[in-house]
Amino acid sequence: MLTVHEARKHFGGVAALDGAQLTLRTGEIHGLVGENGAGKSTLLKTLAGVHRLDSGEITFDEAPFDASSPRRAREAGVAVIYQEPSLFPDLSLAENVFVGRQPRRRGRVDWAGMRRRAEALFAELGVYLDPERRAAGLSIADQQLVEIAKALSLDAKVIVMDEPTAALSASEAERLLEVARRLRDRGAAVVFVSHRLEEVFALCDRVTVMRDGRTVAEAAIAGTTPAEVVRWMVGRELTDLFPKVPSEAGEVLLEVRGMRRAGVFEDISFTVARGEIVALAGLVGSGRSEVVRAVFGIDRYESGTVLIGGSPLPQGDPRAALARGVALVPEDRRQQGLFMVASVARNSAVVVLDRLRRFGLVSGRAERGMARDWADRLRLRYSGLEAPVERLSGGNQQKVVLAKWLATEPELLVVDEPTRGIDVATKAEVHRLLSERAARGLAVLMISSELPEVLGMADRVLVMREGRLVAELTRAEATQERIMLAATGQAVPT
Amino acid sequence: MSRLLTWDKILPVLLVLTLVVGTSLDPRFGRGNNLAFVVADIGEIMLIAFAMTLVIMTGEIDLSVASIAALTSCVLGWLVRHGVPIGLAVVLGVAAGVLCGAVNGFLITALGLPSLAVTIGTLALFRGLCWALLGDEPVASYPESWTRLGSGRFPHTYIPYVAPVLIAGAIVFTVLLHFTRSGRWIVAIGQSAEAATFAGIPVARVKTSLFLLSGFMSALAGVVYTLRFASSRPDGAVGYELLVIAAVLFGGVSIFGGAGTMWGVVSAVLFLGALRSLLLLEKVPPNALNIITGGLLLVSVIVPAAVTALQRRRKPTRNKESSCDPDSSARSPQRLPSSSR
Amino acid sequence: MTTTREFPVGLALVVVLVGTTLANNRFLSAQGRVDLMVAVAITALMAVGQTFVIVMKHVDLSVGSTLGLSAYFAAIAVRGTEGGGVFTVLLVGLVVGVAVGVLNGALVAVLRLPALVVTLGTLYVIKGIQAVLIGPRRISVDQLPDAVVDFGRSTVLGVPYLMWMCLLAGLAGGWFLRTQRAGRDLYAIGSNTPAARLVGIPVWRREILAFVVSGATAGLAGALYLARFGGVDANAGSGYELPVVAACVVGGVAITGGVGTVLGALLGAALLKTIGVSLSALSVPEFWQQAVNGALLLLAIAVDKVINDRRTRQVTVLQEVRV
Amino acid sequence: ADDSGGGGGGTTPGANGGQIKSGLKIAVVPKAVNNPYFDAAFTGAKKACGEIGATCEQLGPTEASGSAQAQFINTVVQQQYDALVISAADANSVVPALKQAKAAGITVVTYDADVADDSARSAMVRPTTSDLVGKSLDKWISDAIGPQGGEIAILSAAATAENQNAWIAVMKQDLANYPQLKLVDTVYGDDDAAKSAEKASALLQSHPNLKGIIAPTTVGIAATAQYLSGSQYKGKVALTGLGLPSQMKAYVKDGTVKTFGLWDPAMLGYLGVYAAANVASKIDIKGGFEAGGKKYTLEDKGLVTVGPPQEFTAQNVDSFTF
Ligand SMILES: Nc1ncnc2c1ncn2[C@@H]1O[C@H](COP(=O)(O)OP(=O)(O)OP(=O)(O)O)[C@@H](O)[C@H]1O
Ligand SMILES: Nc1ncnc2c1ncn2[C@@H]1O[C@H](COP(=O)(O)OP(=O)(O)OP(=O)(O)O)[C@@H](O)[C@H]1O
Ligand SMILES: [Mg+2]
Ligand SMILES: [Mg+2]
Repeated sequence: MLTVHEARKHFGGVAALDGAQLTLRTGEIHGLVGENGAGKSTLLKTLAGVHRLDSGEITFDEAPFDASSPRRAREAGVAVIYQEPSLFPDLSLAENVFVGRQPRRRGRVDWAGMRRRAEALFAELGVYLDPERRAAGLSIADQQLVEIAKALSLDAKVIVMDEPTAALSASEAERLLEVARRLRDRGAAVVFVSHRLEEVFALCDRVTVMRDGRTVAEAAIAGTTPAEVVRWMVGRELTDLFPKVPSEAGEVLLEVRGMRRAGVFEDISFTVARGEIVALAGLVGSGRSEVVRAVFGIDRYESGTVLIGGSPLPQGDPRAALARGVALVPEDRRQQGLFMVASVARNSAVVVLDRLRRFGLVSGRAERGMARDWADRLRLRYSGLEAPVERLSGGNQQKVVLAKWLATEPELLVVDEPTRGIDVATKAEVHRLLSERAARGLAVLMISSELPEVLGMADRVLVMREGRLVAELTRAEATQERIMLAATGQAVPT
Repeated sequence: MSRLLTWDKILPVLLVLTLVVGTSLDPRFGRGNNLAFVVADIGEIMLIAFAMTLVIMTGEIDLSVASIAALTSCVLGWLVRHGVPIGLAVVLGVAAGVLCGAVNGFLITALGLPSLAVTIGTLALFRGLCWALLGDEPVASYPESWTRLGSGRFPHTYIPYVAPVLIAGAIVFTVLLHFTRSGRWIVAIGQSAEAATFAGIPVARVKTSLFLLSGFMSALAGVVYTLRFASSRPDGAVGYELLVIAAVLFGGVSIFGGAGTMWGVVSAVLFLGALRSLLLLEKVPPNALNIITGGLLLVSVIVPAAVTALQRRRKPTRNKESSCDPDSSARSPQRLPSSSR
Repeated sequence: MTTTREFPVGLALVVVLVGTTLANNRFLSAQGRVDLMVAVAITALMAVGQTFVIVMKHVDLSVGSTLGLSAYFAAIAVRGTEGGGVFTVLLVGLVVGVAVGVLNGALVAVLRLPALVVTLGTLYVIKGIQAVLIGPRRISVDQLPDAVVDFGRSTVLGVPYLMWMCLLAGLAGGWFLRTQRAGRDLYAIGSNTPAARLVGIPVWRREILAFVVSGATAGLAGALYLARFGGVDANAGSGYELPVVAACVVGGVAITGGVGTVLGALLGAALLKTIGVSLSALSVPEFWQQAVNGALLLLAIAVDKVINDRRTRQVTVLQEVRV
Repeated sequence: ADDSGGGGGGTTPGANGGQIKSGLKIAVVPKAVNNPYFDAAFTGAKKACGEIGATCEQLGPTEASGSAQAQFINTVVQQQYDALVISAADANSVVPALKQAKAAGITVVTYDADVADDSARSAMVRPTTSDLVGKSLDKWISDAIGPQGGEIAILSAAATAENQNAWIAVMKQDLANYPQLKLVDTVYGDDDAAKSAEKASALLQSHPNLKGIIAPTTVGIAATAQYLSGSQYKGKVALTGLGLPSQMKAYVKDGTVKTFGLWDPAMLGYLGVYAAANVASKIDIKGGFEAGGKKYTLEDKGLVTVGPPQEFTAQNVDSFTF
């Protein structure tokens, strides 16, 4: 039904697409996988009319497909859910869904009708959001769900989802997969990008694998295995995804006592010891990020204390936290983790300027040296240290964020969804990095919505539900369903 | 646009060209006497522009600078009229200016109000205080020994007394913006205040101190203005705010913050001053000067845009992306900032 | 949701009106009402157009100069002619305004230049052109047709023509922004421009539209200015830009884009002008009026912010406690 | 200055035997260009220059302010004019600049508005004495209101405008002779039409019993007249002041204004140039100088007075060109 042939696309020096192929059939869910920077998003954006191909052709129902603008693409029946959700903070959720196509009665926008239709869509998705609410302040997950409602409302022939589940917790992801199946059964073709192979195998009928902008393989799911797909992606055998290095928990470094912020979290008490990786699990919206934000000093809290090495950490002062060896890799790399227009060097240097100063003046050379050093350590794919990070692919951006914080040589590293949108290979590296450092005495507090990751990495698992700590499980005790039970509110069998 | 040829690098060239061409066109323009006047005449603008550059770099703006300068001048005058020794009066006047900056800073960072709105308000408030203070009685009882500092020159030279102040300012502010931690912080905040917070940059503190600094530099300008014109009047320096902002933007500073250079601004201010003097010498009618000022401001943004456009033409699709590619637009939020922040 | 945003401004306006009237019964006398409405009309009219621009996270600083220039062209269009003229004056004003709007819009939308810089530039350019054209030759009332001059002072149902013009523009603008897709597009763009492009909103066309509307209202305002003051000189309209922006801000049109209504802008303009006039009516000492005015302006901005914050917090909490 | 300006040919008899050099370069700097009043003054200056074979230019800022004028004074210095005839936008700001001009050998004469420090200029051509202006304004308003008298107010230009303030001072003293008149308020329209009109309407609100307004500024009186003539106060509230006949015709005819006054601005420019030319030609004018066949004497502080203000009424208003 839709085919992409020999697609080529260059950004300055970088060849984002270099002979990509894609063939979509009616009524199928088509997986698109590949490492960070393989060119998945770029390929999808050409379908969406965001990018124009340098060469190559796209046909839609045997006719050449004109994707010269997002509007054209949409009118042709292609709906896209982008990797980075993009809503309108000041508009109501209902209007966010229908923006540009608001339902009309007698030539005027039909507000009541719009609200009703939005409610219907949300119900279909099982989203509990008030259509009248402004989008400002929505969590990433909530934003993602609104984006999906938007795509649904178009009832398009081709629906493209670029890592829609990256920000979703297991249960929400499951709900999404349901929706995808329903769309397929309606006869739509769904393109599904994900770094979680288990999802791809659970959902997709066929899969296309990309590497370095090329399509390296296309197979029916039935006829292949995750191992094989990974080999195609990486071009080599991949070693253990969770290279957990056993490490001895040292003395307690972080202690949180009865921390509370009305409406967001209640009496949170826990500890993290040197050399220990503690995972903070829970459904999206359970307030995990809010907790670590409060610990690091981004948000204030009403009561409770945070102790580092036994002595209290002042509230709402990230600098103090940094000085005490605390680092936070935030959940949202584009808004919180990076200065998108700034260079790789600037980004990775900004938190360690003090160390880069000579006679009180910041030395650009030291800055670049440090950045290059980290770029190599994390196998970063970049065109140059002076290139703005907005040019990097999602995964590579995440690497820069990590580099930036590891450069502070922290004693306590707090990571919020550290591998969101990161490919298997890089994931493995991040995991190795974390556990190696833990082994060398680093205390790690990790928020993750990926249970395999939690189980693979954590020495202890804390589970949050609706702003409360509801369970603490040792590595031995922790299992998928125990965590899910706790997170969803059933009693925990101990 | 290309790394090599950016607007802030074009400006110094423009400045030199103006001086050379201007002098060859009309020797009177190149005379030390005239250049000395030009330098003295852009003094206040330059002083305020130093701080304004930093403020705009963080993505904020300060429209109250002219009113602060005037208020400083009026406080100074009022005190002198009431028998306070002038030296002390100057100090207190400057203090008043800094206080004004504190008011701006408080309203903007503590209450989280948009700086454009706030400083439109304080622009009126501070100017109003000038009238309340001096009303219809300007002060001119300044001792020659002081006013000479404003309008005079170093003996046996053309160098006006303000010149060293301006040069020192240029050096200090260039270093501050481009070679210190604070400078990096200012740029970072302008690129993304939220990311800056997560990087442990004390955003509120930096912004507050910048508005204080802006108040201080405006106050300084107010003192220079007072001495140069040997008088304090409630309607002094009216409309300077737009002149300064125009100069800073003409200097290649991005109104959205996060991009710009101090040398760009310095050469912009000098260039505008020199050009104006040249045009006046060449008997260009004063009414036409506004047209030229505005035209130049437009040029300063059109030229870079045009250059980029030309580079695009070579790679046909570039601007479509940077325009509507969600991943490549720094301004498309992921977690949407709730407007309460 | 938006309706509550205008409420505090409206309330403040009522308070000022009532308070001042109690203190000085002439304030809302027949003549007092007319004077007040005439004073409000011109700024308010420009605020209507400015709303379109600010909602898109842009700003139009060239409105003052535009007013002056269009007032001049309107004047020479009818100079010397006897009778009629009102229609011509309005039309000419409108045309000049639209022309300026197209220029601004083209620079901002097509070349993607920052609006503040562009309109600051056109502010100076147009101001200069106006000065060059008029020079010292002030056009005075005896050169204008009586019809035009009367238009500036006569009333219908106790409301001056000028105010009617302003209200009509307000209604049209409000209707467009609230009920038309194109109007809603402006909010989307102001709220998140890249996202607006992604959903296929023709951003540059909307931007031009907004600047044309702003220019048009400024042009009309020029015609009204001519009628009201029975003349125009080289400085007419200079310094009008900031009060207009202030009016929008006070009326809850956020300069951060995406929020605000025409009604709010109208109320904001009315409030600011009314405060200004009432200060005299309350015989606040001449030399203190501007200071008080500025202080009240700040107060208005702060209050609006506080109220708006409280509202958003409520919304957020609501959705946080969801299951 | 280089006396080469005086090079060549014909000369005009100065006052005390001395000769006015021909070919002098004279600059006229008004408070602001784009102002009809100063435009009229410049026509007079050109006339004088024609008579003495001098060349003269008008150059000045677009907004009236001393700091803006300083730039033009510098230009005059650089362009090496022989003489500078200036109306100070404010009495103090331009003093330093004028002293530098003087030091550069340029003759400085002020017209219309003087500077605070009379050592900064050689002579000042003033329209008339502040005394005359103040007294006539009081007389006109009391005639307009009539014997029953009542409250009056002043609508001036900028609060910092020197000559307006001087006149207002005189008015206040002289009001002692008009017990039936009570000055209740003074407001400032900053020579801006819009602001002046709003101030006028505000005056009438805050002073219900106001019987008359004095607007000693050409912009102010025109704006006030425009407001009154369209309001219920037309004919009830008297208006007088200083205005240009060309702008006030309509209001005198429709009865909004009975009497107002001014002097011929052209004379200011005319005499300004003559005074400057004499000094620039090294002619001592202490004893006075001759212009257009008429002899003018210098009072103390180098003041030259044109004469009493001209009164305008419905009868004569059409017969004036400015
Ligand atoms: N706008 C752009 N300008 C320049 N280079 C770009 C741009 N967008 C993408 N690239 C480059 O093109 C390549 C492919 O990027 P793309 O985002 O398609 O990868 P991806 O497969 O989506 O990776 P991820 O899984 O991390 O999202 C990367 O090397 C990236 O750096
Ligand atoms: N910027 C914000 N403004 C207002 N409310 C927010 C904001 N961010 C998150 N919330 C709300 O706070 C709660 C916790 O948010 P969040 O999604 O970060 O929880 P989480 O457990 O950290 O989920 P995640 O898996 O995304 O980290 C949710 O109800 C969310 O809607
Ligand atoms: Mg991608
Ligand atoms: Mg979170």
